[in-house]
Amino acid sequence: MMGPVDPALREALAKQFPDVFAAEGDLDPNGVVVPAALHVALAKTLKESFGFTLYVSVIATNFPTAEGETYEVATVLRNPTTAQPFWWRVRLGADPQLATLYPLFAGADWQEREQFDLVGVNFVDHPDMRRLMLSEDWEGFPLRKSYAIDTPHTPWR
Amino acid sequence: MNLRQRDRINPHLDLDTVDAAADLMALNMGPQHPSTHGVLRIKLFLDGEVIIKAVPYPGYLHRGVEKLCERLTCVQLTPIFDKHDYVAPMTNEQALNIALERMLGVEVPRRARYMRTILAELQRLASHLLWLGTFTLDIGGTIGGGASLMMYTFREREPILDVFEMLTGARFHYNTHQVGGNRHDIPDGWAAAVKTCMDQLAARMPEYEEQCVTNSVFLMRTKGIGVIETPLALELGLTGPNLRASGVDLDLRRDAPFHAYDEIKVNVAVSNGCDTHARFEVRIAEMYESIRIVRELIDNVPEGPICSLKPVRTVNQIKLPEGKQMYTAIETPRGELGTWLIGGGAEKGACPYRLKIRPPSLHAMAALPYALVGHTVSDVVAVLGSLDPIMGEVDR
Amino acid sequence: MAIDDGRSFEHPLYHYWENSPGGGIGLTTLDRLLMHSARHSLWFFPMATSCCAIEFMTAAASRVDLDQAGTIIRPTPRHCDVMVVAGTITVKMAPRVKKLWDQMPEPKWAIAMGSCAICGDFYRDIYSVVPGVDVIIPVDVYIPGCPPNADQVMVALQRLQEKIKLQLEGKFVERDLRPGTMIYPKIGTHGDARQSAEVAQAQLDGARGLGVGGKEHRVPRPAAVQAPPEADATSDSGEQS
Amino acid sequence: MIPNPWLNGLVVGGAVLAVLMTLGALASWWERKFSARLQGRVGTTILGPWGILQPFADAAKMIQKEDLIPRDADRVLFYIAPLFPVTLVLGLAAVIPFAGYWADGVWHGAAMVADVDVGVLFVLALSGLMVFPLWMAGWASNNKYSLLAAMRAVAQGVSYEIPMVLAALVPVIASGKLSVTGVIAWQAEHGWIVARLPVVGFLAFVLFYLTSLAEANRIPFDIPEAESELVGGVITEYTGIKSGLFILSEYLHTLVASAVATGMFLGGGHVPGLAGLPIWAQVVISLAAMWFKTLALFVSIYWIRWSWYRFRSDQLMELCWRYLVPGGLGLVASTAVAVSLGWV
Amino acid sequence: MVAQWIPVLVYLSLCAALSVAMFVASALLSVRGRNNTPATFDNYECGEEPDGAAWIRFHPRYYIVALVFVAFDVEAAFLFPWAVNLRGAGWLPLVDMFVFLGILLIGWAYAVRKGAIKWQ
Repeated sequence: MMGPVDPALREALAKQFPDVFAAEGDLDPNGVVVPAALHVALAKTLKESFGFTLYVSVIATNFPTAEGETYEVATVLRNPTTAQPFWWRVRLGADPQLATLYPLFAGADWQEREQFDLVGVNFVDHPDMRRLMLSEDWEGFPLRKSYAIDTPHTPWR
Repeated sequence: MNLRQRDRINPHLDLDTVDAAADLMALNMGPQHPSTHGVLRIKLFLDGEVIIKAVPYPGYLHRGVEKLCERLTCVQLTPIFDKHDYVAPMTNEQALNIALERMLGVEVPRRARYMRTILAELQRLASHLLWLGTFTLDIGGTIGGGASLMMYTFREREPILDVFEMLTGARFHYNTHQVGGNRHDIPDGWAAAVKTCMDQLAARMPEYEEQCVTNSVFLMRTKGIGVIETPLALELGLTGPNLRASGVDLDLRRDAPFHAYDEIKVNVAVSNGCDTHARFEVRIAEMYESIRIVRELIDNVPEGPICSLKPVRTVNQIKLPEGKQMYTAIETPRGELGTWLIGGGAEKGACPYRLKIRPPSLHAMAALPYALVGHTVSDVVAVLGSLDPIMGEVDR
Repeated sequence: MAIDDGRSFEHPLYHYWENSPGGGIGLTTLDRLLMHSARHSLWFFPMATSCCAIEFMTAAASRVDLDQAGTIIRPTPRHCDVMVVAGTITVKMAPRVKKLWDQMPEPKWAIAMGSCAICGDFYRDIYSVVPGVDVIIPVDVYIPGCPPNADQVMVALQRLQEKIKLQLEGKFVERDLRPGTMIYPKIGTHGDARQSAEVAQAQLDGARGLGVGGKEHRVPRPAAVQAPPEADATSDSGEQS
Repeated sequence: MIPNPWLNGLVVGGAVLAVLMTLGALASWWERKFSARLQGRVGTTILGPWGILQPFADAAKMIQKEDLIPRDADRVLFYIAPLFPVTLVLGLAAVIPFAGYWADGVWHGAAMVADVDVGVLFVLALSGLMVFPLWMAGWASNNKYSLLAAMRAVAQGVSYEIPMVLAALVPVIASGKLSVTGVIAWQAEHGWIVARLPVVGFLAFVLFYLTSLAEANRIPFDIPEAESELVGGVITEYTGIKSGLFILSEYLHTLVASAVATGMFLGGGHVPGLAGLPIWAQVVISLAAMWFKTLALFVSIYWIRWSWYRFRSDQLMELCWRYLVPGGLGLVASTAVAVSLGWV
Repeated sequence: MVAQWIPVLVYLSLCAALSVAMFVASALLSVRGRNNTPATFDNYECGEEPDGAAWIRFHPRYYIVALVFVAFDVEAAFLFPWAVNLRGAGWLPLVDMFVFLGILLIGWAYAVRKGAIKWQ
C-alpha cells in the first residue's frame, strides 16, 4: 500500500517510459531513479494521465562521495482518489540543476525554494528562486553535509 | 474571466506586476503581529484597502531542525518532534515513530495502536479547540466577542491537557511514543477521566458552534472569503481540513490507515465551499467526529503489551538500515505530516542520514498569495486563521 | 542617593525638585507611589514566537488569568511595560526583537519565558538560532521550563514586582548588562531591496505632492518627475468576477 | 440651577466632570470584571477591594511612561491630537439634564450645565467632531496601521452621523423642541418616545443606539481600533498618557452616548409618580432614574462588545448607506405623517 | 440668548483644562530613557523597517464617501427647522418635505446603484 510503485501503475508507466520502468530494479522501495531529462515529463504524465494531482513534497539530499558531491532530488505525489503516493528520485552531480515543476504544481513554488535555500539545488526556470527560510544574505547551504551545524553567524556566535 | 485562480494571480514578488509609482501602500504584517499566529510576515501591497498582492515571508522561526535530526539518534528525536507543531505534539511524535517503525519493519502491539489512536484524536480536539479560539479571536478582536470564545475554548482544552498529563506527566511536550509502541501505560482512572472530559466537551461544543454560526457578522466575515479552488488546492498540496474544505474527499485516517484506524470507521467531513467558512465547518465537524471516535475506543482498549521492543536504555539502541529511503505520512490535525527518512547516518546508523519533514502548514501558507488577493486587510486575519498555520511547523 | 541612579531611565525634572527645600522627601514619596502603581499595572507585550506562546496564551486564559494582577496584553510595544519573550529567537528574528524592545517606552522590563529564550535549549548550537535572548536585550526574570506551565508566568510576574520594589529601594544591584554593551543587530533587506526603495520613493513623492507631512518631507516636488508607467497595477489581481 | 451662569458652569460643570471622570475610570475596571465574569475568569483582584484601584494604578503608570514621538511623525499634530477626544466627549454632557422635577405642571431639567435651546444640535455637532482627533492622530503618526485606521474612522464616523441625525429627528419632530430638556419635558408629559410612538419610536431608539455604538467605536463597529488586524489602530504610536486619553475617551463616549440616548428616547430622569413629591425628592429620584437607565444602556453596550464579532469596513459602510440611511428617512417620514395627522 | 452658552463655555474650558492637566503631569513626571537608539523613534511596523512613509495619495473613493456625506448632512440640517415647526402646521410642509426627501432618495438610489458608496 505504501509502496512507491503499484504493479498496475508500473505496467502503464512502462509503456510511456520504457527506459525507466522496464527494469526490475524499479520496485526498490526507495523509489524509481529517473534521469533528470525525464523529470518533468514523468510528473506531467502522472498528473494528467494517472490522477496524481496532489503535490506532496520535494526532498533534496546531499551525498558526498569519494568522487565528489552528488545530490538526489526525490519528488512525492499523491493520487487524491486512491490516496496512493508515488515517488521518484533524480540523481544530480556536483552542480545540481533540475527543471522546476512549478508550471505543473503551484505548490512546488515554495517547496523548491526551500530546498534551494537549505540544500542548494537550483531549480531551473523557477520564476522566483529566492531563499525561503534564511535571510537573503546567508552564506552556504545548511543541509549540505559539509556545513557544520554550529556554523557561526555573526554577531551572535 | 473564467480563468482559473492559478492563472490569474501571480504569487511572486515581481517588479513588473507591482507598479511602484501606483501609490500602493506596502504594509508589513508581521513578524510580530497579534494575528499572524507566530512570526509570519506578510507584505501586503494595498490599493486603498484592497490587497493587490500579498507576499508571505516565512522563516522567522527556522530552527534548523532537519540539520539537528542528522545529529541526534532515533531515540533522541521524539522530543524534538514535539516542538514542530507545538499545538499538536502528540501526532508529531506519532509521525516520527511510525516512520521509524515502517523503516525498521517493527510491529506495534494492538494496545499501543489503540492508545495512539485515542491520543491522536484527543490531540486533534485540543488542536482544533485552540484553532477555534484563535480564529474567532482574529475575527472578533482581542477586545470583543472573539476573546470570549477563545477563553471558553482554552477552558475546554485544559481537561484534555490534564488527561495527557495524567498519562505522561507532561502538559505540553510529552515524549510518550517510542519505536515499537508507547512509553507510558494507561494509569488507573484514565478512561473515566477521558470520558468525563468528552462528556463535558460534547455538551458544550454545540454552544460554541452556535455562537459562531448564528452570528450574522461571523457569517458575513467568513462566507466567500479566501477562496481556494479545488485544482489549486491540490496543486499547492493543501491537506487535511483545508483540502477537504476545498471539496476533496481525502483523509489518510480512512484512505491509508495507520494506528488502529483500519479497525474503526472514520466519517470524513467534506465541504465544497472552498472558502473560510467551509474550513470552519469542516473543522467543527471533525471535532464532533473525534469525540465520537474517542468515546467508541476508550472502553475497548485491548489488553497486552504496550511496546514490542525492549525499553530504551541507550541512545543508539536503534539502528536504521543504510541507504534505505522512505516516505511515510499520517494525518495530523493540520493535514498530511510526512517524513522522508533516509537511514544510515552518523553513530553507525543510529542517526537518520536525512530527515525531511513535510509540514502541512507550509503548504497552507503557500496558498496565501492566491487566497488574499482582492480582499481587504480585515480579511487577511480571517483567511490566515482559517488555514490554521503553526509557524513552528512552517519554518521548522 | 539620587533617585535615578542605577536605572535605565532618568527623570529630566527630578533634580530641580530634589534641590528645592523639602522637595527630596516629597519626591521620594511620589516616586514610590508611582512605581507602586507601575508595579501593579504591568502590561505585557507578547514577543511570542513558538511553543511557549501557547502556554503564554493559556496564562491569559481562564485557569491562570493574568488580568488578576492588572496585566493586559497589548499588541503594540508603545503601550507596554514588559516584553515577554516566549519561544526560540532565530538569527532572522533577533533584529526585530531588538527593534521592538527599543520601541517600548521606559520604564520597561523583560521576561524570558522558556529554555529557548533563556539559552536556546537544544537548538542552542544550531546555525540559525540565537543562544538566549539576553544576548540582545537585558532580561529581568527568567522562567525555566520547556515550556513552563502557565501558572509560572504568574509567578514570574510576582518575581518581577518584587524586583521592581527592590530596585526602588536601592537594594537590587543591576548586572552590568545593559543594552549599551549589547549586540545591536541590523535588519537586513530580504529579497526586495529594489522594490522597497522604489515604493518608498514613490510614496515620498506622493507625500510631497500633497504638501503635508513631516518637516523633512516638506520640500517642493522635484521638477522632473517621470511619468508613471502605463502598466496596469491591477492587472495581476484579476477582476473579482 | 444656579442663577449666575459663570458660577453655574463652574459648580455644576465641575460636579458633572468629576462624576463622569470617576465613572469613566471605574468603567474600565468594571469592564474588566464584567468581561472576566463573562469569560469564566476572575478579573483584577489584587489592587484594592476587588481590584477596584486598578484604573488609577494604570493612570499613574501611564503618566510616568516615556513620551516617544516617532521621528517621521508630524510633531505638532501628533502632540495636540490627544487633547481633543476627552474634551469633546465630556463636552457632550453639557446639555444633558441629569435630573428633573415637576413644578407648576411643567417638567424642569436639573443637574445640567446649561439649558441650551439647540441642545440636540449641539450634541450631534460635537459627536460629529469626534472623528477629527482620530484623523489627526492617525495621520500625524505616519504609521500605516494608524493611517488605515484613521481613514476607516473618518468614513465610519461621517457615514453613521447621518442615520444618527435622522434618528434624533424623530423625538425632535414629536416634541417640536430642539433642546434636550424640551424633548424630555415633552416625554414626561406625553410618554417616553420608545412607547409613545408605537414601533417607530422603538426603531428610532434602536437606530440611535446602533449609531452611538458606531460613533463610540464599539464592537461590532470598532473598525478603527481593530486590534487583531491593525495592531493598535490610531493609537498605535501613542505612549503613556496620550494613549490613555484616547482609551478613556472611548469609555466616556459610551457613557455619555448612553445618557444622550436615555434623554432622547427613554424619558431622561422622568419616572411616573414623581408629581406631588417635594422638589428635592423629585430631583434625587430622577437623578437615580437617569443613571439607572444610562448605566443599563452602558452595560448592554459592553455586553454586546464582549459577545459579538467585528464587521469588515466595507460591510459596515454597506450596512449604513444601504439600510440605515433609508431606514432613518422612513422613520422621519412616518413620524412626520403621524405628527401632522395629530396621532401623537 | 448668549447667557445660556456661558456655562457651556466654562464647562468646556474645564474639560480642556483636565486634558491639559494630564499633559502637564505627564510632562513633569514622565521618564526619559537613557539607552534610546534610532530604532526607538522609528515607526512601528511589526518590527520591520517601514517601507516608505504612510502618507500616500488616497484612492478617490474616499472622497466620494465624503461628498455623499456632505450632501446628506446638509439635507439633514435642513430638516431640523422643518421638524421643530411641523406640529400643527397642516399638510403643506409635510408634502413639501416629502418631495424634498423623494429627490434625496432618488439621489441615494442612484449613488447605491452606481456603487459610489462601496467602500474598499
